[in-house]
Amino acid sequence: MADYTTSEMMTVAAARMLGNGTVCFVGIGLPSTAANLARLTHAPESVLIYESGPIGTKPNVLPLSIGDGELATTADTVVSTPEIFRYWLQGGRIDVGFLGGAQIDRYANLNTTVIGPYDKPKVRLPGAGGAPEIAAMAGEVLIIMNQNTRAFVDKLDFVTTAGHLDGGDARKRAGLPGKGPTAVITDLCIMRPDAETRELVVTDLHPGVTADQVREKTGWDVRFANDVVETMVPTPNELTVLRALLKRTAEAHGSAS
Amino acid sequence: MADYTTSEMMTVAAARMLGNGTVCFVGIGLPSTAANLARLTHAPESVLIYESGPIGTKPNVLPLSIGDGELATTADTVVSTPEIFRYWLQGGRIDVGFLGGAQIDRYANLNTTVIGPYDKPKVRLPGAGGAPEIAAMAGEVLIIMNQNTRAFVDKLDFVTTAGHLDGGDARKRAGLPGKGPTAVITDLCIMRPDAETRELVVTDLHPGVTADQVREKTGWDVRFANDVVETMVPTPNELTVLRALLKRTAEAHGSAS
Amino acid sequence: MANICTLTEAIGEFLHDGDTVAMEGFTHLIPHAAAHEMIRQKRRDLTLVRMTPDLIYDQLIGMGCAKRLVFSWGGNPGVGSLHRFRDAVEKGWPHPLEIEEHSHAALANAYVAGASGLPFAVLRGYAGSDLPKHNPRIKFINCPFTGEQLAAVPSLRPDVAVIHAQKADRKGNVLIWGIVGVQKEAVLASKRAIVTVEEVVDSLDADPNACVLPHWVISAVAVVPKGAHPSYAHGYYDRDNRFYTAWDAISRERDSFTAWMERHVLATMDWEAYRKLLSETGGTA
Amino acid sequence: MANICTLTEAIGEFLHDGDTVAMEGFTHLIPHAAAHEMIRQKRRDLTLVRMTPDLIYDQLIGMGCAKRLVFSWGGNPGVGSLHRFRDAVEKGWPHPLEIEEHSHAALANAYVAGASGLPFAVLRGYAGSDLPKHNPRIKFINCPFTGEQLAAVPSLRPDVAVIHAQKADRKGNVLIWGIVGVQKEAVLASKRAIVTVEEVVDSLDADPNACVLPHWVISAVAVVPKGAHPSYAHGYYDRDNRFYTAWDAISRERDSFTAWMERHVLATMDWEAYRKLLSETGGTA
Repeated sequence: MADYTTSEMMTVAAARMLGNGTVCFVGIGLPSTAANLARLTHAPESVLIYESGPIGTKPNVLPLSIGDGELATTADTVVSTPEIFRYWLQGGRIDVGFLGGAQIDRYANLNTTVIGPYDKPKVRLPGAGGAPEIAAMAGEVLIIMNQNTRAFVDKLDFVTTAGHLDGGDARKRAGLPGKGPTAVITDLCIMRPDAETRELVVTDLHPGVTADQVREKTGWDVRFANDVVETMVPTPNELTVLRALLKRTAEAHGSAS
Repeated sequence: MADYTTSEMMTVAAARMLGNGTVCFVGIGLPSTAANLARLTHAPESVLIYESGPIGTKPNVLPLSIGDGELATTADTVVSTPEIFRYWLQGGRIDVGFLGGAQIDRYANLNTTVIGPYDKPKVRLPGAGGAPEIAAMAGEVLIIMNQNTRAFVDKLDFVTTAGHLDGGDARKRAGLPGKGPTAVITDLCIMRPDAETRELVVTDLHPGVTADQVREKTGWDVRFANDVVETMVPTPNELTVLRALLKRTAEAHGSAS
Repeated sequence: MANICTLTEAIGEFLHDGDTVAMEGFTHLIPHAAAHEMIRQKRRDLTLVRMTPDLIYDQLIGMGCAKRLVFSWGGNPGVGSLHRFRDAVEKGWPHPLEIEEHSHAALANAYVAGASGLPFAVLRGYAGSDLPKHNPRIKFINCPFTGEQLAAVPSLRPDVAVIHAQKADRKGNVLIWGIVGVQKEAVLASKRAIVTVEEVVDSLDADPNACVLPHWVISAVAVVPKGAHPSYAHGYYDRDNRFYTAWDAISRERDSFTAWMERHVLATMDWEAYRKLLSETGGTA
Repeated sequence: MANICTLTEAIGEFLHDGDTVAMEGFTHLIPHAAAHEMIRQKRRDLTLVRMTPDLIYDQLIGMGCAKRLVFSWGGNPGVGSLHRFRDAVEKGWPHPLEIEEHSHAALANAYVAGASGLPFAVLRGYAGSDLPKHNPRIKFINCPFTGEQLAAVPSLRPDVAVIHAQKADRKGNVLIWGIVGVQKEAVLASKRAIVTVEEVVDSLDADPNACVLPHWVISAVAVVPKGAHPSYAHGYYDRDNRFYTAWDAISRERDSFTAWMERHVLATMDWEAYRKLLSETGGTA
């Protein structure tokens, strides 16, 4: 039955979260794939912004880096990186921040800095990049990540990027303007913050995925909504567009000199 | 003998103050005439910057406004007005600020705000414009003004723009980075601040001008240097270039629709 | 997508009595047509923000639209005084005008701070000037690292920005070039933005790093050819220096000013009718 | 006028041991040739500033040029880890590396503040993040008007900025276009600036509002074709994504890294010789 991969399901499910006309600040990698799939299917008027400077970019192939030339060539305009962070992100012009992460906790806080102590790290991760301010300033935040117990952990060694902090109205008390993470899309399911506690709750299971599978891949005692729904399978059109996009991308980047 | 006007003498004397290669922030009016005369004579490599955004502009005719199209067309680049004030002026990239003014006192402080009390002005002048920060940040400041007792006054009703404040090291104490005014060029003479007191002292008299004439046109008991020199008369080349510039300018602006 | 409509509709829908309005353009691209429409629609109690009030605010002030003025240099560039501005400040005609006075550097920084979503701007400014004594919205703060003293001003967050630009595409993306002034910052600092343009084109054909304002930050775009006159639009028409000179005489006395505005602005239906009248009467009179 | 000279001369004259150096380029126009020359000339004790350390700083760190790193995202874009950066931070090889870690927004603002002659930058940043706990150069201040809490970071004022650009004219005016990143700010924040370019031309033929750096803010311009490789120069050549992937294997172990650098950088006389060797050995190996 399932003529699609779990990765395709994740990307399609994430893409569907982006409304048409949305102004989206896009992280590189999985978020970029999902945002462009949205643009190429149900959300042609969505406005994609990358931190390197392109505004309203419509890349024909996915960028490998955050500043690929394709992003500039197909943009409505390209501004400087300071301007992106100052006028567009901090200026409150972004509806949705679309992020990935190395580690996440039950309140959708993200760690991309270190595993182990900061001053004596076991693993030094890349660091913050644009994430802390994207997650702070965007109207809402979508997070896309592969689900496993190394990534979905009970306690972060380091909070790089605030999600809902320790829950409740902690985010508001910390002075964070945006609503914060409203969904985490994985290869298994979709989680959303509880209205009160802001703890992530599984609301959608991808077709064929069981609650136990999600529990096994989550580093905390994960909660499920009372009315968990099954994610709609990818439509033929979604799969066709996604696969063509990835094929074009592989061809373009493979042949780069 | 004098086949030039006092106004031409003033402009020529002011132009000579600009060294070749100098980066000059130019005020509109008399400073702009003098700076462009310098550029068209002995200082072809001077870099003229106007607060409207043009950098390295080489106008063929003088601008009537601070933002004439001619300034943009002939510039090396045109940046935004905030960038001019932030990166170029406040960033410490300006050698010389070239200003005019409505009123000046013996310490080369300028008033362009009000005659009379601020809240009940007898005459409301245009205001500060760029002057306070130009005079603060430029390496040094040149001031060009017609000399009379309404303009050269004993006490300013309002200090819009700090020159040497109340003299001595007052400028330094107020945290003003640049050296401040180093010369005031008028239709009668050139004044420069005393090395100690920073009070303006007449150092050059234009040909045919007497000390008494200067005293009559100055609202304070003006001091003279021990070795006052006579300004060199305008050279034929200076006059030819200046007159051609003003002629081109009148023709261009007269015919504008 | 920006709403492409008439100027009458744009002002009617997006600019209201009591608004704080920033109409920018640094001698270039001054949105004069929009100001006329505000006068026709009898907007009142506006807080007008502009680095250089210029003829555009002289007209709005003289016609009683303004309650308050935030500015940094109020003259008729290359000519002399703004008589209506002076009359309002010196004699309170047609009614008293509150003023908040800054330097160019401070207002430029205040727009940047507004566009950047910050509550205030920091600058090296105002040292030794009397302006801070008369403007409580200029304060001094210390750098938390070096202790240095710096000036601070509140950011500008107007209700509406109004600008004129060379062109827009059919989606409402706007291109400005030449002397770009502080327009991008004014638009991004404001809640709403009205843009008049010389023309609407299929494609902007802009340089990748040109000054383009995307359609989704703009409330309305109205096509108003020559809409910046007597200011200019680079690539379209020159500054009408004769009009600036003529304005000195028109605006010097209350009566002559009022008569001119009634005949040229209130009695004309729109900018096109005004431009027609102007050409018939020799450009200014 | 900027000094137009060889890269060897530019690095020799304007970039010294112990300097704070900002080499910028946001995946586009990364000045790799200049970094090689710094390695050849054995610069030591540098404080390296860069939003994304990338391969360029991985090489400098692994070759022992860096004492300190100021950064905000240290990965191999699209590939994974920077192994030399990690080895220095995790194991102190070739020697310990001090780090000062920020977010992109903070570093971008710190460059802006540096270019603006301010001692610090203000931003809405770091709220809820653990970064301020580990970086004493992040503080919080209050708006003097609203009382709101905002983050503050010291401005960046490097000794030298090093960038790569598409072209310069014969006076040394430099044009950058496409993804312009933070290069203008890095140059204007720095005391000196070294620019490598793809070519020198008679005229830049730039748009009036293009990103042009005038010659008098630049210390030296050196013509280095393909000087950004494996990064790209828009309009000249594409990003060499295969090199980024290959770097993962080259740099993973100390021995393979050192051998590669010795053969490709230390044993070649300049960038042209390096590029020749690279083409002979199949691009990466």
